[in-house]
Amino acid sequence: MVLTLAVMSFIIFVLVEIMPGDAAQTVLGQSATPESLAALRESMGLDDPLYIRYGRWAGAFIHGDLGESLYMRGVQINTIFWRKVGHSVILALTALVFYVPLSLFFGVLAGVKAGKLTDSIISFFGLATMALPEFVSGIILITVFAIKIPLLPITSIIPIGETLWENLNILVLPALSITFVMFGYVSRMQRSSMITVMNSDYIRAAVLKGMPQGYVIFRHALKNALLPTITIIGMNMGWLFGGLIVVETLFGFPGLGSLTLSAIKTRDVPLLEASVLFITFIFVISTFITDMMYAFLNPRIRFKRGEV
Amino acid sequence: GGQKDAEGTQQEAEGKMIIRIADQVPNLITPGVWDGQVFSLNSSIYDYLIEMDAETGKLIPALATEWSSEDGKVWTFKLRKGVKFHNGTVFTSEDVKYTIEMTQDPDMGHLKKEDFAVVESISTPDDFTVIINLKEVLPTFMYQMTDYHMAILSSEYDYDKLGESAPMGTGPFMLKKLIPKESALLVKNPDYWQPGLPKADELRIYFVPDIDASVSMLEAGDVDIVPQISPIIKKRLEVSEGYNVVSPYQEHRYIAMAADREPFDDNNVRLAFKYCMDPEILGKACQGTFEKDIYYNETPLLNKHEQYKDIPFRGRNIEKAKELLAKAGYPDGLTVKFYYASDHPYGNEIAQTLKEIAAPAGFTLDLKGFPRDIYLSQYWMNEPLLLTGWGGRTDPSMMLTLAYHSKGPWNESHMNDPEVDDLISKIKSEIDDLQRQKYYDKLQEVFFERGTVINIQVPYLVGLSNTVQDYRQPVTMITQLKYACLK
Amino acid sequence: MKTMFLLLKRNPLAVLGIVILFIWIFAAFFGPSFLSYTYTEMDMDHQMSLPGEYNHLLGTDALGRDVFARIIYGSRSILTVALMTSLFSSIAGILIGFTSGYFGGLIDMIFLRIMDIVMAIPPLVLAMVVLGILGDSTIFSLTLIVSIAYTPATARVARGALLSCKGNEYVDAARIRNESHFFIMFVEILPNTIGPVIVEITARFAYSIMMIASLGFLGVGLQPPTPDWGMMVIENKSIIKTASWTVLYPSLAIASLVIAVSLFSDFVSKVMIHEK
Amino acid sequence: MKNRPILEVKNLDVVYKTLTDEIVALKDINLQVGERESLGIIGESGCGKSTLFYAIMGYLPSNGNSTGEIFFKGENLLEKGQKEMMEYRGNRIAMVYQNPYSSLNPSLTIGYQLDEVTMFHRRFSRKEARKVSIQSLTDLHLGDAAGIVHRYPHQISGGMQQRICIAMALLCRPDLLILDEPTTALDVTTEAVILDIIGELKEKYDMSLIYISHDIGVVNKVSDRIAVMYRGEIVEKGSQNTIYQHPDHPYTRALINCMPRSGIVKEEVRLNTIQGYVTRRSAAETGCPYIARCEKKAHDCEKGYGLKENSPHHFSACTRAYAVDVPDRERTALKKVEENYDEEKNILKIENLYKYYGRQGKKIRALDGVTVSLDRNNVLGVVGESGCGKSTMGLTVSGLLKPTKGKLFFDGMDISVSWEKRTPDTLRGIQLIFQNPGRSLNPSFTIETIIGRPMKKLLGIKSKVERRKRIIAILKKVDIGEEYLNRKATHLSGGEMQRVALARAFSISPDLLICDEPTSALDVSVQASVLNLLGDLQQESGAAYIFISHDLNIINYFSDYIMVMYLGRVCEYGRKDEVVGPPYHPYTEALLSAVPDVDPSLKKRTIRLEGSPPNPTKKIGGCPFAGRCHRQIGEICINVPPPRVEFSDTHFVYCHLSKEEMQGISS
Ligand SMILES: Nc1ncnc2c1ncn2[C@@H]1O[C@H](COP(=O)(O)OP(=O)(O)OP(=O)(O)O)[C@@H](O)[C@H]1O
Ligand SMILES: Nc1ncnc2c1ncn2[C@@H]1O[C@H](COP(=O)(O)OP(=O)(O)OP(=O)(O)O)[C@@H](O)[C@H]1O
Ligand SMILES: [Mg+2]
Ligand SMILES: [Mg+2]
Repeated sequence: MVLTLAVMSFIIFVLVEIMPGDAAQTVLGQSATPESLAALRESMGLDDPLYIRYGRWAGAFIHGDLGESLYMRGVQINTIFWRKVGHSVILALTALVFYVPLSLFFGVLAGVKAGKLTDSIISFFGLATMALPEFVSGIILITVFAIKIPLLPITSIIPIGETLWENLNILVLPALSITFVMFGYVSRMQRSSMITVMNSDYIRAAVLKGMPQGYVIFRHALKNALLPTITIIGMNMGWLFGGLIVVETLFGFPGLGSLTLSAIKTRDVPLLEASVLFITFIFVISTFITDMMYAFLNPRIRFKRGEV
Repeated sequence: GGQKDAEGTQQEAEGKMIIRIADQVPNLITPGVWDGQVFSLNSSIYDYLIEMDAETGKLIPALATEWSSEDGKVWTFKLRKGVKFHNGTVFTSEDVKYTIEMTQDPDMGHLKKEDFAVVESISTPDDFTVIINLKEVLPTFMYQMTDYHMAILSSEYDYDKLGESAPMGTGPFMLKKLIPKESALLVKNPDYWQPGLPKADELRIYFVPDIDASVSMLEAGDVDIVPQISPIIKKRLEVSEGYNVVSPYQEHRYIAMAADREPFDDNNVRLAFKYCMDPEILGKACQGTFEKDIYYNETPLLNKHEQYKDIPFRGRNIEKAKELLAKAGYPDGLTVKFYYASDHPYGNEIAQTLKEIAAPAGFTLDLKGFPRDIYLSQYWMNEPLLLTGWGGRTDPSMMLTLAYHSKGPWNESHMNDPEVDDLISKIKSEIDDLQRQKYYDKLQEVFFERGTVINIQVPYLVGLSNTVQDYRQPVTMITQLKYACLK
Repeated sequence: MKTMFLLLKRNPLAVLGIVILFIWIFAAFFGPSFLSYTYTEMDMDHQMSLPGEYNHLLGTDALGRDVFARIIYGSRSILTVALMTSLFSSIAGILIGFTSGYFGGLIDMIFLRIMDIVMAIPPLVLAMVVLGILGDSTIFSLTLIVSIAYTPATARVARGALLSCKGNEYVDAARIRNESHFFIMFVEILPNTIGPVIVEITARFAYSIMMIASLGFLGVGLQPPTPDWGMMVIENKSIIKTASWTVLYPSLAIASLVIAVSLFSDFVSKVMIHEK
Repeated sequence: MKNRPILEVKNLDVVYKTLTDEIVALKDINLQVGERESLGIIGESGCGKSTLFYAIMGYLPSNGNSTGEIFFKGENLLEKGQKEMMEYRGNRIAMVYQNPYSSLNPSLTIGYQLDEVTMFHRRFSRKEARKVSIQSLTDLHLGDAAGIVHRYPHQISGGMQQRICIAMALLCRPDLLILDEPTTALDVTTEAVILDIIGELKEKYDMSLIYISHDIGVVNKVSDRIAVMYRGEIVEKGSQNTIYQHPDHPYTRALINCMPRSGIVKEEVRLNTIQGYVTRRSAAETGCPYIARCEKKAHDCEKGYGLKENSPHHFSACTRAYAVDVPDRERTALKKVEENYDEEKNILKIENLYKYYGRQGKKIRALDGVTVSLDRNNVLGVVGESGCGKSTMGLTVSGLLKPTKGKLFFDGMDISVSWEKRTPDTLRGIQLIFQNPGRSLNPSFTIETIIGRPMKKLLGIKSKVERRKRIIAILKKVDIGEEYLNRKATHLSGGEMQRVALARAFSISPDLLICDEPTSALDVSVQASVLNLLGDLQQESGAAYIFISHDLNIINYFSDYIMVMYLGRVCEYGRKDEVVGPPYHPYTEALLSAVPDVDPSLKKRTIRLEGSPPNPTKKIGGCPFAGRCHRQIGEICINVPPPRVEFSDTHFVYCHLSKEEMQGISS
């Protein structure tokens, strides 16, 4: 994992290096002259060779210092970063709370009723939500729940002087648009694994042991059918935490996604490093947790080492 | 709108007037090194020596109460007394000196370095007088002090370290809280030198990168002011009640045709391109309506500048354009890449319209729109055909030196015309107004004949909730929020 | 072939998907010749006119361009890019996944690690960085980026498919004939993995449509005036309240195409299962 | 019928709707099972055996539809809803399936899966249920029952899993137990143990039993009466002895005759075959289902076809099994060709071969010092339980695996390297036939490519025309018509595929053919024809065979020499008559006793081999078989490697027993 992060951090440095433009350019914008650019680059330390910059950054990073933003001079990334991370974590968890039970429930339902009308309706609905890019479904949600029926705030701005906790309603629409995207994906996944499991020999055996249908579904099928879905949910965790660029931009949500986006736009390498590494970290961690969950639900893996 | 009103009264009940603004740009505030866009924050924290009247365009005293120069070389500024910085230090001539000297700081890359290179020396005979000696005659020098980069800084404050996290000036509002990339809270400066100002008690500025989200906030009553909206949003706001879209000033959109690159090195091609123009269509594309007198000319000047010479529009003439192209050796037309910043207001509208109207004459425009940062770093100044946005300048000469003198730092169209150079220097140093206007007239004729620029002027647009009064923003682009208030 | 028809008869949704898909393909090929407007033509007197008014079937946008014409023309670029990305990412994915799975060991480990890293970067971030490097959002560069972003996933599928075939004895039989690795991978194994790979390709097809649209949303999509559907939504999303048709119809177009492709892909996987 | 019927199936029809047409899976089935009676049902794959029992359980696939009546203790099960059926399933009728591993839920403990049965049907508390579960495991001779309940299915061996499934089925003391091929997936030795236990339990619990299998030998071991199914119909039913001794239906007779059994060897008689294979039956079809494959068919076969009681308790749909108007097909013997002496006789020599899988520290000793040699034109049969290293030996010889230690000589040449380093001639000379023909032929190639490719690659025949000529010739030899040239392998039946695989191997005239269980995936009737073909081809080409199988009957039928393997080592080697008759290695003895016999009169004592072979990752000092050996003589077996005891030039055994002791073992 450390290796992954190290490689990743270096790749980011290199990529931003070959990207045209740099932080100095974005700071100075159109008024930039070669001279002013050079001066600013020097004061930002952009003149040093890549490996020195990387070394400097990495050295500080190891000590927990995320460095200073290039674009916002004098601003320590540590002072702004964790706030946005916190927001994104809350948003991600809200979204999880929305979409996981929903898509699992409907996925299981569709799987059990495979081929029936219920299944077709759920599947089609899942497809339809999946087919809309986030910004389209987001716009639809805004139009319906914020403009036509003014129930929820249109944008997810935290009023000055307040915290996210006092404004939980701003989470709803972004979380719902994530739910839109994920619902179809996860429920379809769940449906197909449910079908596979329901057609398996051991389910047949359980039914022919005289177990009632509901019991068979919940005790025998579900645990096994959840396995692939859990993997899918886990694999998307990284995306959920940091890849929400589109949703966050659309709603003006002050989270990691929009921070990452602005870091790219301003070539703010240390900020981009912090964001992407955090996302990668989440990705790696959630993969790890997924594996653990997988093992917990799947004894075949749990006892892979040792035992019998 | 209704929701907003309810909140407005609520604020009234608290007895505070709070103006809320959604700004698109992230906070970047160190004076001198920002790309001039985040005005609500800076122009509220800092003050300038001279202000411009938003209505009349006249210069009015601010931190300087008087300014004068006999010969255009030695300038004397008398400073206002009793002004304090937010941290309590008294504003003196040292601070002005410091601010101007900062432009030449080699470590900083100050954006006004070029303009202030003419400063020979600065002396401060007393705490409230500054004398500036220039190297050459420059009758328009005082205009430089209205520039948004020239916010007056305290000589005793460490801007290098604190400029981004705790910016400080003498301005009408003081920064109370800043959450980078999210929001800023400014409160009234109780000791502001201008009696009765600022009118508002608090400014709340949200940094919202997506313009649609900002406008949605306006519509939902979450903010009162959204600067820099795009024309398409203007159309959106115009159809509903409760908002105003104001355009405090005009900006340039220059189409720069590089004078030293194929195909525009041939004036026939430039002329052919000019003959394709249709101000009416361009105006409609940008604005939905057409106001002929403001929108179009072929010189670097704004039509609104008093120096502008009203040369009649040459008229759209495709036949003529084709003829000129043929003469230049392109009887079958030609393909050129057209570079522009796609995320800049009017960029897409102008680019797409140009493509459409230039096509019949044989110009095939290959549109290349990029995010502004990429456009500026990669293509600007390098490509033969560009669309660039320029803010208006208080005095047209400022623009001429920068962008049309052969040695101008931002000579994007690679203009290299001795006559133009000559006229520009004459304009710069001529003290006599009448004589200067003659040079201006001549210059504009030259541009009409063989210039490298097509100048489409577009309104800078600000969306306001209609409770906002006295939103003032002159062509210096500095928002004078101290005047603004809520009904 | 006959079973295909019978399967179709049983799956009205698949029929729907295929019909929509055909409509779009037809529209892309022949649509423009039936139109009275081009996609750039500006009807400056009728900006944002309602659908049906002034001879504009689906209305016009803020620049007075015919929405219907733009949607029809737009089917070309979107089908091209989506097709190319799914093709590129599958070719690259197959090459990488096959090499990785076939040789196993260290190569496999390195490839997997690299793919993990690429997958850990949010695809949009990756795309924006790479687009920044390439400089220009052309159909080609977009294709390249979306392909890069999707290659790891495809590679994993291809690798999985290869591994499930690799154990088959016909591979052993080929080995002890001393066939080249290339022959075994691409002549012996590839045709047999085509099932899951095709399903993956069709799924990618839908995803790339969405990703290109999202890139447009972030301002790095195709160049205007290309009538890209995602870009049409984005260009006009500000006026959704006043001229909803400018957003609605392109969104519907995206959704209908993605749904059609997904239904088709479901159908393909059904056929694949049936073939077995 | 001796007893009151407990189950009565009347006029049962089952139809499956598929995409293209309707398949008649069962047609007009009439069956009774009496109390305490055991009924065996035999038939080839696809005859509808499983369908019959899903119909009884009321659990047909969703596209299946049944009509008729099924009375269980007087109640018509077909009229019951799913809810009511719950009362019967697992409680009064229980079922055991072919594949124990896939019928146990992988994510629940064994105990949980056992307990729930009694908790539901008997409303036992968790504690009571657990007690009963452990008891029932103990009844099945599972040691450490209390420990097993905490394990998960993947943690126990296949044989144990199947015993657990049986225990589960018996928890509620059902009146009827249905076993659907419960031992097909298991080793012969395990199979023998399970069959033994089933017989024992039947007596103990007084229940009725239905035993489904395609192997008449297995059915004979446990059933009183036998019903023969063919393409959805019961074509013959009667007592065990009648069916074996005097089958009335030509299908029954053919089926019995195509099984290799003790006493039959290829030099003496070729196996009977049934041409063609079981096809699906469409709704339009009427009359005799067997007519397409019947040897004894006559012009009036359609007339009067239908199940009749021809003699007491013996029903048959046809009585032409021994009809004389159509003579029996002659079953010629395979005459061994004269040996060719101008060449070196020996073709393969394996010297002290070791093959380890896995990494250091967790090595799996798949081959642990095997020495054997094989002459031209001879067949070496290799038997042993699953996992004893048979395939590994084959793969090492073929070059797919590189030996860890030891030497291989092919035709005098050292070939102890993997395929990359072998000469094209060696690669050509050694060919492999795999167990699963479906997986050994590339499904996306045509038959022509499949056979042509090795010709091009190893014989260097560049001309397509030439290749095609040869392909047609070789296809003809394996009885496949020219019209198959452009077909894909997936469109062939299992038997056809295996014949194509043979054609591919023989197209380049190999000197040594390794057959790794070439027939165990095939139906008995097809197995016979493939075995015959293998024999013919060998005779013709003079190639030597390594013939791997776990079925001693087949080995005995087909080989010249037999090698018995256990845990990567050789137990016994010799000419086949030397190996199958005493003196034996105790393991050979156990294997022989476990082989189910087709002839029900040949009752023999089964030696129950408990447990499974030891973990191959552990190094074993003594005799690997010691732990399970019924003739173990003490510590020496565990600690000292067994010596090689030679009985003749060609016959030796590795065992601590003395020559005399071994000779004393009677058959
Ligand atoms: N769900 C189904 N749909 C269509 N046809 C089916 C279905 N299940 C079984 N069949 C067909 O019905 C026939 C009988 O199948 P069944 O499984 O009962 O045979 P079997 O005798 O048990 O075979 P095996 O020995 O292979 O288990 C076969 O031809 C089979 O292909
Ligand atoms: N590729 C492999 N990696 C690790 N262990 C293996 C591998 N192949 C086989 N083994 C192990 O080696 C031992 C011998 O396996 P092999 O397949 O040769 O047995 P077999 O006698 O052919 O069994 P079967 O009758 O089941 O085919 C077994 O314990 C098996 O688990
Ligand atoms: Mg069966
Ligand atoms: Mg084997």
